[in-house]
Amino acid sequence: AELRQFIGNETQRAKIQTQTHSMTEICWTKCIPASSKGNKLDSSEQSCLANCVDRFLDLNLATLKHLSSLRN
Amino acid sequence: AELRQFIGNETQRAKIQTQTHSMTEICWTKCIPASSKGNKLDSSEQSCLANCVDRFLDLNLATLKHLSSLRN
Amino acid sequence: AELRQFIGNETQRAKIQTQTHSMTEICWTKCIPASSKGNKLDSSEQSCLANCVDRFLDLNLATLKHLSSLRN
Amino acid sequence: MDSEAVKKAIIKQVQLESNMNNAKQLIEKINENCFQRCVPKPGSTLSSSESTCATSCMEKYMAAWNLVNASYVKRIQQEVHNNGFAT
Amino acid sequence: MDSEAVKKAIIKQVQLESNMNNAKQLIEKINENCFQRCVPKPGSTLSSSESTCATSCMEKYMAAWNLVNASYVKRIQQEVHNNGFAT
Amino acid sequence: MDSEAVKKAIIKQVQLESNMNNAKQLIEKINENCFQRCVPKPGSTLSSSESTCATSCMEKYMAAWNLVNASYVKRIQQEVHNNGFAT
Repeated sequence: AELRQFIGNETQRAKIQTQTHSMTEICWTKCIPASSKGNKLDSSEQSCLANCVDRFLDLNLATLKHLSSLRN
Repeated sequence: AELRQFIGNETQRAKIQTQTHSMTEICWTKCIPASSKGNKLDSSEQSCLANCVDRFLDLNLATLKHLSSLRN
Repeated sequence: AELRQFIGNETQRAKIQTQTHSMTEICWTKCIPASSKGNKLDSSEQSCLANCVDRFLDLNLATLKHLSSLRN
Repeated sequence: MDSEAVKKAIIKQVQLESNMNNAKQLIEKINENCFQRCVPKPGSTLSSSESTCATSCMEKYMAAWNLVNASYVKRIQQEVHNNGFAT
Repeated sequence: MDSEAVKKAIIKQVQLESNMNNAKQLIEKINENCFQRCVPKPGSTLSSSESTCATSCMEKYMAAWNLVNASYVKRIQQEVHNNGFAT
Repeated sequence: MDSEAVKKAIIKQVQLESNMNNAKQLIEKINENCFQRCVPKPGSTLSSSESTCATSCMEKYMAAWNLVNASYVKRIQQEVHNNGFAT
Protein backbone atom coordinates (compact mmCIF):
# COMPACT_ATOMS: atom_id res chain seq x y z
CA ALA A 1 0.00 0.00 0.00
CA GLU A 2 2.81 2.34 0.94
CA LEU A 3 4.54 1.41 -2.29
CA ARG A 4 1.39 1.97 -4.31
CA GLN A 5 1.07 5.46 -2.78
CA PHE A 6 4.68 6.14 -3.73
CA ILE A 7 4.13 5.04 -7.34
CA GLY A 8 1.04 7.26 -7.57
CA ASN A 9 2.99 10.27 -6.28
CA GLU A 10 5.87 9.61 -8.67
CA THR A 11 3.48 9.32 -11.62
CA GLN A 12 1.95 12.68 -10.75
CA ARG A 13 5.39 14.24 -10.28
CA ALA A 14 6.45 12.97 -13.72
CA LYS A 15 3.31 14.48 -15.32
CA ILE A 16 3.98 17.81 -13.62
CA GLN A 17 7.59 17.78 -14.81
CA THR A 18 6.60 17.01 -18.41
CA GLN A 19 4.07 19.83 -18.38
CA THR A 20 6.70 22.10 -16.82
CA HIS A 21 9.09 21.37 -19.71
CA SER A 22 6.46 22.32 -22.24
CA MET A 23 5.34 25.51 -20.43
CA THR A 24 8.95 26.59 -19.84
CA GLU A 25 9.62 26.43 -23.57
CA ILE A 26 6.47 28.39 -24.45
CA CYS A 27 7.01 31.02 -21.72
CA TRP A 28 10.76 31.33 -22.39
CA THR A 29 10.00 32.53 -25.93
CA LYS A 30 7.31 34.95 -24.72
CA CYS A 31 9.11 36.37 -21.68
CA ILE A 32 12.88 36.22 -22.25
CA PRO A 33 13.83 38.24 -25.33
CA ALA A 34 17.01 37.39 -27.25
CA SER A 35 18.34 40.77 -26.09
CA SER A 36 18.05 39.76 -22.40
CA LYS A 37 21.35 40.49 -20.62
CA GLY A 38 23.12 38.91 -17.65
CA ASN A 39 23.08 35.51 -15.98
CA LYS A 40 19.95 36.06 -13.91
CA LEU A 41 16.31 36.68 -14.71
CA ASP A 42 15.33 40.27 -13.90
CA SER A 43 12.15 41.03 -11.98
CA SER A 44 10.02 41.81 -15.04
CA GLU A 45 11.11 38.53 -16.65
CA GLN A 46 10.22 36.69 -13.45
CA SER A 47 6.76 38.17 -13.20
CA CYS A 48 6.18 37.56 -16.91
CA LEU A 49 7.03 33.87 -16.42
CA ALA A 50 4.73 33.50 -13.39
CA ASN A 51 1.90 35.27 -15.26
CA CYS A 52 2.58 33.13 -18.33
CA VAL A 53 2.03 29.92 -16.35
CA ASP A 54 -1.15 31.24 -14.74
CA ARG A 55 -2.63 32.56 -17.99
CA PHE A 56 -1.73 29.34 -19.81
CA LEU A 57 -3.58 27.34 -17.15
CA ASP A 58 -6.50 29.82 -17.28
CA LEU A 59 -6.75 29.16 -20.99
CA ASN A 60 -6.57 25.37 -20.41
CA LEU A 61 -9.47 25.59 -17.98
CA ALA A 62 -11.44 27.78 -20.37
CA THR A 63 -10.95 25.23 -23.16
CA LEU A 64 -12.12 22.37 -20.96
CA LYS A 65 -15.18 24.35 -19.81
CA HIS A 66 -16.04 25.35 -23.35
CA LEU A 67 -15.75 21.78 -24.61
CA SER A 68 -17.92 20.37 -21.84
CA SER A 69 -20.53 23.10 -22.50
CA LEU A 70 -20.59 22.02 -26.18
CA ARG A 71 -21.23 18.43 -25.16
CA ASN A 72 -24.33 19.33 -23.11
CA ALA B 1 -11.77 -12.76 -36.61
CA GLU B 2 -14.41 -10.08 -36.07
CA LEU B 3 -12.33 -8.73 -33.21
CA ARG B 4 -9.17 -8.76 -35.32
CA GLN B 5 -10.98 -6.75 -38.01
CA PHE B 6 -12.09 -4.28 -35.36
CA ILE B 7 -8.54 -3.86 -34.02
CA GLY B 8 -7.25 -3.31 -37.58
CA ASN B 9 -9.86 -0.61 -38.20
CA GLU B 10 -9.13 1.08 -34.89
CA THR B 11 -5.40 1.10 -35.61
CA GLN B 12 -6.01 2.75 -38.97
CA ARG B 13 -8.40 5.27 -37.39
CA ALA B 14 -5.74 6.16 -34.79
CA LYS B 15 -3.12 6.69 -37.54
CA ILE B 16 -5.51 8.92 -39.47
CA GLN B 17 -6.24 10.95 -36.33
CA THR B 18 -2.55 11.42 -35.52
CA GLN B 19 -1.85 12.55 -39.08
CA THR B 20 -4.89 14.86 -38.86
CA HIS B 21 -3.46 16.52 -35.73
CA SER B 22 -0.18 17.19 -37.48
CA MET B 23 -1.75 18.49 -40.73
CA THR B 24 -4.22 20.67 -38.80
CA GLU B 25 -1.34 22.40 -37.02
CA ILE B 26 0.59 22.96 -40.28
CA CYS B 27 -2.47 24.15 -42.23
CA TRP B 28 -3.78 26.30 -39.35
CA THR B 29 -0.61 28.41 -39.51
CA LYS B 30 -0.75 28.65 -43.30
CA CYS B 31 -4.48 29.32 -43.70
CA ILE B 32 -5.83 31.07 -40.58
CA PRO B 33 -4.03 34.38 -40.05
CA ALA B 34 -3.80 35.87 -36.56
CA SER B 35 -6.04 38.66 -37.84
CA SER B 36 -8.86 36.19 -38.63
CA LYS B 37 -12.14 37.46 -37.11
CA GLY B 38 -15.25 35.75 -35.79
CA ASN B 39 -16.04 32.30 -34.40
CA LYS B 40 -16.37 30.53 -37.75
CA LEU B 41 -14.03 29.78 -40.62
CA ASP B 42 -14.90 31.90 -43.66
CA SER B 43 -15.11 30.31 -47.11
CA SER B 44 -11.61 31.29 -48.21
CA GLU B 45 -10.17 29.83 -45.01
CA GLN B 46 -12.12 26.62 -45.61
CA SER B 47 -10.91 26.19 -49.17
CA CYS B 48 -7.35 27.01 -48.10
CA LEU B 49 -7.52 24.21 -45.49
CA ALA B 50 -8.92 21.67 -47.97
CA ASN B 51 -6.25 22.63 -50.54
CA CYS B 52 -3.58 22.50 -47.85
CA VAL B 53 -4.42 18.87 -47.03
CA ASP B 54 -4.48 17.87 -50.70
CA ARG B 55 -1.22 19.63 -51.59
CA PHE B 56 0.49 18.20 -48.47
CA LEU B 57 -0.54 14.70 -49.55
CA ASP B 58 0.55 15.46 -53.16
CA LEU B 59 3.97 16.35 -51.81
CA ASN B 60 4.05 13.18 -49.68
CA LEU B 61 3.35 11.07 -52.76
CA ALA B 62 5.97 12.96 -54.78
CA THR B 63 8.57 12.30 -52.07
CA LEU B 64 7.76 8.59 -52.00
CA LYS B 65 7.92 8.36 -55.82
CA HIS B 66 11.19 10.27 -55.94
CA LEU B 67 12.75 8.05 -53.28
CA SER B 68 11.70 4.84 -54.99
CA SER B 69 13.05 6.15 -58.32
CA LEU B 70 16.41 6.79 -56.60
CA ARG B 71 16.50 3.23 -55.34
CA ASN B 72 16.11 1.76 -58.86
CA ALA C 1 27.36 -12.87 -26.77
CA GLU C 2 27.73 -12.07 -30.45
CA LEU C 3 24.02 -11.29 -30.56
CA ARG C 4 24.25 -9.10 -27.48
CA GLN C 5 27.06 -7.13 -29.14
CA PHE C 6 24.88 -6.72 -32.24
CA ILE C 7 21.94 -5.44 -30.20
CA GLY C 8 24.23 -2.97 -28.44
CA ASN C 9 25.55 -1.66 -31.74
CA GLU C 10 22.06 -1.36 -33.19
CA THR C 11 20.84 0.54 -30.14
CA GLN C 12 23.71 3.01 -30.51
CA ARG C 13 23.07 3.34 -34.24
CA ALA C 14 19.39 4.10 -33.56
CA LYS C 15 20.36 6.80 -31.01
CA ILE C 16 22.76 8.37 -33.50
CA GLN C 17 20.09 8.37 -36.20
CA THR C 18 17.51 9.99 -33.92
CA GLN C 19 20.00 12.70 -32.93
CA THR C 20 20.89 13.13 -36.62
CA HIS C 21 17.23 13.79 -37.47
CA SER C 22 17.00 16.47 -34.82
CA MET C 23 20.30 18.18 -35.75
CA THR C 24 19.46 18.05 -39.47
CA GLU C 25 16.24 19.94 -38.82
CA ILE C 26 17.97 22.58 -36.68
CA CYS C 27 20.91 23.02 -39.06
CA TRP C 28 18.71 22.97 -42.18
CA THR C 29 16.92 26.09 -40.94
CA LYS C 30 20.19 27.82 -40.01
CA CYS C 31 22.22 26.88 -43.10
CA ILE C 32 19.89 26.40 -46.09
CA PRO C 33 17.97 29.61 -46.77
CA ALA C 34 14.59 29.46 -48.53
CA SER C 35 16.27 31.26 -51.45
CA SER C 36 18.78 28.39 -51.93
CA LYS C 37 18.84 27.36 -55.61
CA GLY C 38 19.57 24.07 -57.39
CA ASN C 39 19.37 20.41 -56.46
CA LYS C 40 22.69 20.24 -54.67
CA LEU C 41 24.15 21.85 -51.56
CA ASP C 42 26.78 24.43 -52.47
CA SER C 43 30.11 24.50 -50.66
CA SER C 44 29.18 27.26 -48.21
CA GLU C 45 26.01 25.37 -47.28
CA GLN C 46 28.06 22.21 -46.75
CA SER C 47 30.58 23.88 -44.48
CA CYS C 48 27.78 25.64 -42.57
CA LEU C 49 26.14 22.24 -41.91
CA ALA C 50 29.40 20.63 -40.75
CA ASN C 51 30.11 23.63 -38.47
CA CYS C 52 26.55 23.56 -37.20
CA VAL C 53 26.93 19.95 -36.03
CA ASP C 54 30.26 20.67 -34.34
CA ARG C 55 29.09 23.85 -32.62
CA PHE C 56 25.87 22.15 -31.48
CA LEU C 57 27.92 19.37 -29.91
CA ASP C 58 30.32 21.94 -28.39
CA LEU C 59 27.35 23.59 -26.75
CA ASN C 60 26.06 20.20 -25.52
CA LEU C 61 29.42 19.51 -23.88
CA ALA C 62 29.51 22.99 -22.36
CA THR C 63 26.05 22.47 -20.85
CA LEU C 64 27.05 19.13 -19.35
CA LYS C 65 30.28 20.60 -17.91
CA HIS C 66 28.44 23.59 -16.50
CA LEU C 67 25.80 21.41 -14.88
CA SER C 68 28.34 19.10 -13.30
CA SER C 69 30.30 22.12 -12.00
CA LEU C 70 27.08 23.37 -10.36
CA ARG C 71 26.61 20.05 -8.61
CA ASN C 72 30.05 20.16 -6.99
CA MET D 1 -20.51 -13.20 -18.99
CA ASP D 2 -20.59 -14.97 -22.36
CA SER D 3 -17.96 -14.50 -25.04
CA GLU D 4 -20.15 -12.14 -27.08
CA ALA D 5 -20.53 -9.85 -24.07
CA VAL D 6 -16.78 -9.95 -23.44
CA LYS D 7 -16.15 -8.98 -27.06
CA LYS D 8 -18.55 -6.04 -26.82
CA ALA D 9 -16.94 -4.88 -23.59
CA ILE D 10 -13.47 -4.94 -25.18
CA ILE D 11 -14.68 -3.03 -28.23
CA LYS D 12 -16.34 -0.38 -26.09
CA GLN D 13 -13.24 0.02 -23.93
CA VAL D 14 -10.89 0.36 -26.92
CA GLN D 15 -13.13 2.96 -28.55
CA LEU D 16 -13.41 4.91 -25.32
CA GLU D 17 -9.65 5.04 -24.85
CA SER D 18 -9.08 5.96 -28.47
CA ASN D 19 -11.57 8.83 -28.27
CA MET D 20 -10.14 10.08 -24.96
CA ASN D 21 -6.66 9.99 -26.41
CA ASN D 22 -7.74 11.91 -29.48
CA ALA D 23 -9.59 14.52 -27.41
CA LYS D 24 -6.53 14.94 -25.18
CA GLN D 25 -4.27 15.56 -28.17
CA LEU D 26 -6.74 18.04 -29.66
CA ILE D 27 -7.02 19.97 -26.38
CA GLU D 28 -3.22 20.12 -26.12
CA LYS D 29 -2.88 21.51 -29.65
CA ILE D 30 -5.67 24.04 -29.06
CA ASN D 31 -4.05 25.28 -25.87
CA GLU D 32 -0.64 25.67 -27.45
CA ASN D 33 -1.79 27.30 -30.68
CA CYS D 34 -4.42 29.57 -29.13
CA PHE D 35 -2.22 30.65 -26.21
CA GLN D 36 0.53 31.49 -28.71
CA ARG D 37 -1.89 33.53 -30.78
CA CYS D 38 -4.17 35.16 -28.18
CA VAL D 39 -1.81 35.94 -25.26
CA PRO D 40 1.25 37.67 -26.72
CA LYS D 41 2.24 39.32 -23.40
CA PRO D 42 0.89 37.45 -20.35
CA GLY D 43 -0.46 39.91 -17.75
CA SER D 44 -1.83 39.45 -14.24
CA THR D 45 -5.26 38.32 -15.53
CA LEU D 46 -6.66 37.07 -18.82
CA SER D 47 -8.08 40.29 -20.34
CA SER D 48 -11.55 40.19 -21.89
CA SER D 49 -10.12 40.63 -25.39
CA GLU D 50 -7.75 37.71 -24.73
CA SER D 51 -10.70 35.57 -23.58
CA THR D 52 -12.76 36.47 -26.64
CA CYS D 53 -9.82 35.68 -28.89
CA ALA D 54 -9.32 32.34 -27.12
CA THR D 55 -12.95 31.25 -27.48
CA SER D 56 -13.02 32.18 -31.14
CA CYS D 57 -9.63 30.50 -31.67
CA MET D 58 -10.68 27.21 -30.10
CA GLU D 59 -13.94 27.07 -32.07
CA LYS D 60 -12.10 27.71 -35.32
CA TYR D 61 -9.34 25.24 -34.42
CA MET D 62 -11.90 22.49 -33.85
CA ALA D 63 -13.68 23.38 -37.10
CA ALA D 64 -10.29 23.24 -38.87
CA TRP D 65 -9.57 19.82 -37.35
CA ASN D 66 -12.90 18.47 -38.59
CA LEU D 67 -12.40 19.90 -42.07
CA VAL D 68 -8.82 18.57 -42.32
CA ASN D 69 -9.96 15.15 -41.11
CA ALA D 70 -12.82 15.05 -43.64
CA SER D 71 -10.53 16.14 -46.52
CA TYR D 72 -7.99 13.53 -45.52
CA VAL D 73 -10.51 10.68 -45.32
CA LYS D 74 -11.98 11.73 -48.70
CA ARG D 75 -8.52 11.71 -50.26
CA ILE D 76 -7.71 8.27 -48.85
CA GLN D 77 -10.96 6.94 -50.33
CA GLN D 78 -10.09 8.43 -53.74
CA GLU D 79 -6.61 6.88 -53.67
CA VAL D 80 -8.04 3.50 -52.72
CA HIS D 81 -10.61 3.84 -55.52
CA ASN D 82 -8.06 4.93 -58.16
CA ASN D 83 -5.11 2.76 -57.26
CA GLY D 84 -6.41 0.11 -54.98
CA PHE D 85 -4.17 1.27 -52.16
CA ALA D 86 -4.01 3.96 -49.50
CA THR D 87 -1.12 6.42 -49.35
CA MET E 1 17.51 -8.64 2.21
CA ASP E 2 14.22 -8.16 4.08
CA SER E 3 11.09 -6.79 2.45
CA GLU E 4 11.60 -3.31 3.94
CA ALA E 5 15.05 -3.12 2.35
CA VAL E 6 13.65 -4.30 -0.99
CA LYS E 7 11.00 -1.61 -0.83
CA LYS E 8 13.58 1.09 -0.13
CA ALA E 9 15.76 -0.13 -2.99
CA ILE E 10 12.82 0.03 -5.41
CA ILE E 11 11.91 3.54 -4.25
CA LYS E 12 15.47 4.75 -4.65
CA GLN E 13 15.76 3.23 -8.11
CA VAL E 14 12.49 4.76 -9.34
CA GLN E 15 13.45 8.19 -8.02
CA LEU E 16 16.87 7.97 -9.62
CA GLU E 17 15.42 7.08 -13.00
CA SER E 18 12.79 9.78 -12.75
CA ASN E 19 15.41 12.43 -11.88
CA MET E 20 17.74 11.28 -14.67
CA ASN E 21 14.92 11.38 -17.16
CA ASN E 22 13.93 14.88 -16.07
CA ALA E 23 17.54 16.13 -16.24
CA LYS E 24 17.90 14.62 -19.72
CA GLN E 25 14.80 16.41 -20.96
CA LEU E 26 15.96 19.69 -19.44
CA ILE E 27 19.41 19.41 -21.04
CA GLU E 28 17.80 18.69 -24.41
CA LYS E 29 15.58 21.76 -24.18
CA ILE E 30 18.49 23.95 -23.03
CA ASN E 31 20.65 22.82 -25.93
CA GLU E 32 17.95 23.41 -28.50
CA ASN E 33 16.77 26.77 -27.21
CA CYS E 34 20.21 28.19 -26.39
CA PHE E 35 21.83 26.98 -29.63
CA GLN E 36 18.97 28.57 -31.56
CA ARG E 37 19.46 31.83 -29.71
CA CYS E 38 23.24 32.04 -29.25
CA VAL E 39 24.63 30.56 -32.49
CA PRO E 40 22.79 32.22 -35.38
CA LYS E 41 25.52 31.45 -37.96
CA PRO E 42 27.70 28.45 -36.96
CA GLY E 43 31.39 29.18 -37.64
CA SER E 44 34.53 27.06 -37.37
CA THR E 45 34.73 27.52 -33.57
CA LEU E 46 32.38 28.65 -30.82
CA SER E 47 33.30 32.36 -30.48
CA SER E 48 33.78 33.79 -26.99
CA SER E 49 30.63 35.89 -27.30
CA GLU E 50 28.70 32.76 -28.32
CA SER E 51 30.09 30.92 -25.27
CA THR E 52 29.16 33.77 -22.93
CA CYS E 53 25.68 33.90 -24.41
CA ALA E 54 25.34 30.12 -23.99
CA THR E 55 26.37 30.12 -20.31
CA SER E 56 24.02 32.98 -19.51
CA CYS E 57 21.25 31.32 -21.54
CA MET E 58 21.55 27.97 -19.75
CA GLU E 59 21.55 29.60 -16.31
CA LYS E 60 18.49 31.62 -17.14
CA TYR E 61 16.75 28.66 -18.74
CA MET E 62 17.25 26.60 -15.58
CA ALA E 63 16.02 29.49 -13.43
CA ALA E 64 12.98 29.78 -15.71
CA TRP E 65 12.29 26.04 -15.37
CA ASN E 66 12.39 26.28 -11.58
CA LEU E 67 10.14 29.32 -11.53
CA VAL E 68 7.63 27.76 -13.94
CA ASN E 69 7.62 24.55 -11.90
CA ALA E 70 7.04 26.45 -8.64
CA SER E 71 4.23 28.54 -10.15
CA TYR E 72 2.62 25.42 -11.56
CA VAL E 73 2.74 23.50 -8.26
CA LYS E 74 1.36 26.55 -6.40
CA ARG E 75 -1.52 26.79 -8.87
CA ILE E 76 -2.33 23.09 -8.55
CA GLN E 77 -2.46 23.47 -4.76
CA GLN E 78 -4.81 26.47 -5.10
CA GLU E 79 -7.13 24.55 -7.41
CA VAL E 80 -7.19 21.56 -5.07
CA HIS E 81 -7.90 23.91 -2.15
CA ASN E 82 -10.66 25.85 -3.95
CA ASN E 83 -12.38 23.07 -5.86
CA GLY E 84 -11.19 19.87 -4.35
CA PHE E 85 -9.65 18.75 -7.63
CA ALA E 86 -6.55 19.37 -9.71
CA THR E 87 -6.82 20.73 -13.25
CA MET F 1 16.79 -24.30 -38.73
CA ASP F 2 20.01 -24.37 -36.72
CA SER F 3 20.88 -21.74 -34.14
CA GLU F 4 23.27 -19.92 -36.48
CA ALA F 5 20.49 -19.53 -39.04
CA VAL F 6 18.12 -18.28 -36.34
CA LYS F 7 20.68 -15.70 -35.27
CA LYS F 8 21.12 -14.46 -38.84
CA ALA F 9 17.37 -14.21 -39.30
CA ILE F 10 17.02 -12.13 -36.12
CA ILE F 11 19.84 -9.81 -37.17
CA LYS F 12 18.34 -9.30 -40.62
CA GLN F 13 14.90 -8.55 -39.17
CA VAL F 14 16.24 -6.04 -36.63
CA GLN F 15 18.25 -4.22 -39.31
CA LEU F 16 15.28 -4.13 -41.65
CA GLU F 17 13.03 -2.62 -39.00
CA SER F 18 15.66 -0.11 -37.98
CA ASN F 19 16.19 1.03 -41.57
CA MET F 20 12.45 1.27 -42.22
CA ASN F 21 11.99 3.29 -39.08
CA ASN F 22 14.81 5.65 -40.03
CA ALA F 23 13.46 6.09 -43.58
CA LYS F 24 9.99 6.81 -42.19
CA GLN F 25 11.33 9.52 -39.89
CA LEU F 26 13.36 11.07 -42.73
CA ILE F 27 10.34 11.13 -45.07
CA GLU F 28 8.26 12.77 -42.35
CA LYS F 29 10.85 15.51 -41.78
CA ILE F 30 11.26 16.07 -45.54
CA ASN F 31 7.51 16.44 -46.02
CA GLU F 32 7.13 18.89 -43.15
CA ASN F 33 10.14 21.04 -43.94
CA CYS F 34 9.71 21.08 -47.72
CA PHE F 35 5.95 21.69 -47.59
CA GLN F 36 6.59 24.58 -45.20
CA ARG F 37 9.17 26.03 -47.57
CA CYS F 38 7.76 25.26 -51.01
CA VAL F 39 3.99 25.70 -50.59
CA PRO F 40 3.42 29.02 -48.79
CA LYS F 41 -0.19 29.40 -50.03
CA PRO F 42 -1.81 26.05 -50.94
CA GLY F 43 -3.81 26.36 -54.20
CA SER F 44 -6.05 23.94 -56.09
CA THR F 45 -3.09 22.08 -57.62
CA LEU F 46 0.63 21.84 -56.94
CA SER F 47 2.07 24.43 -59.39
CA SER F 48 5.10 23.48 -61.46
CA SER F 49 7.31 25.89 -59.52
CA GLU F 50 6.11 24.32 -56.26
CA SER F 51 6.94 20.85 -57.65
CA THR F 52 10.39 21.94 -58.77
CA CYS F 53 11.03 23.52 -55.39
CA ALA F 54 9.88 20.32 -53.64
CA THR F 55 12.15 18.02 -55.67
CA SER F 56 15.14 20.27 -55.10
CA CYS F 57 14.24 20.60 -51.41
CA MET F 58 14.01 16.84 -50.82
CA GLU F 59 17.31 16.15 -52.59
CA LYS F 60 19.05 18.82 -50.54
CA TYR F 61 17.39 17.67 -47.33
CA MET F 62 18.64 14.12 -47.88
CA ALA F 63 22.13 15.42 -48.71
CA ALA F 64 22.02 17.50 -45.52
CA TRP F 65 20.98 14.45 -43.48
CA ASN F 66 23.90 12.43 -44.84
CA LEU F 67 26.36 15.25 -44.21
CA VAL F 68 25.09 15.84 -40.66
CA ASN F 69 25.23 12.11 -39.94
CA ALA F 70 28.80 11.85 -41.26
CA SER F 71 29.95 14.91 -39.26
CA TYR F 72 28.31 13.51 -36.14
CA VAL F 73 29.91 10.06 -36.49
CA LYS F 74 33.31 11.67 -37.14
CA ARG F 75 32.97 13.81 -34.02
CA ILE F 76 31.99 10.83 -31.88
CA GLN F 77 35.07 8.97 -33.11
CA GLN F 78 37.27 11.96 -32.24
CA GLU F 79 35.81 12.20 -28.75
CA VAL F 80 36.31 8.48 -28.18
CA HIS F 81 39.89 8.81 -29.46
CA ASN F 82 40.71 11.89 -27.34
CA ASN F 83 38.89 11.07 -24.12
CA GLY F 84 38.06 7.44 -24.29
CA PHE F 85 34.34 8.12 -24.14
CA ALA F 86 31.51 9.23 -26.41
CA THR F 87 29.50 12.35 -25.65
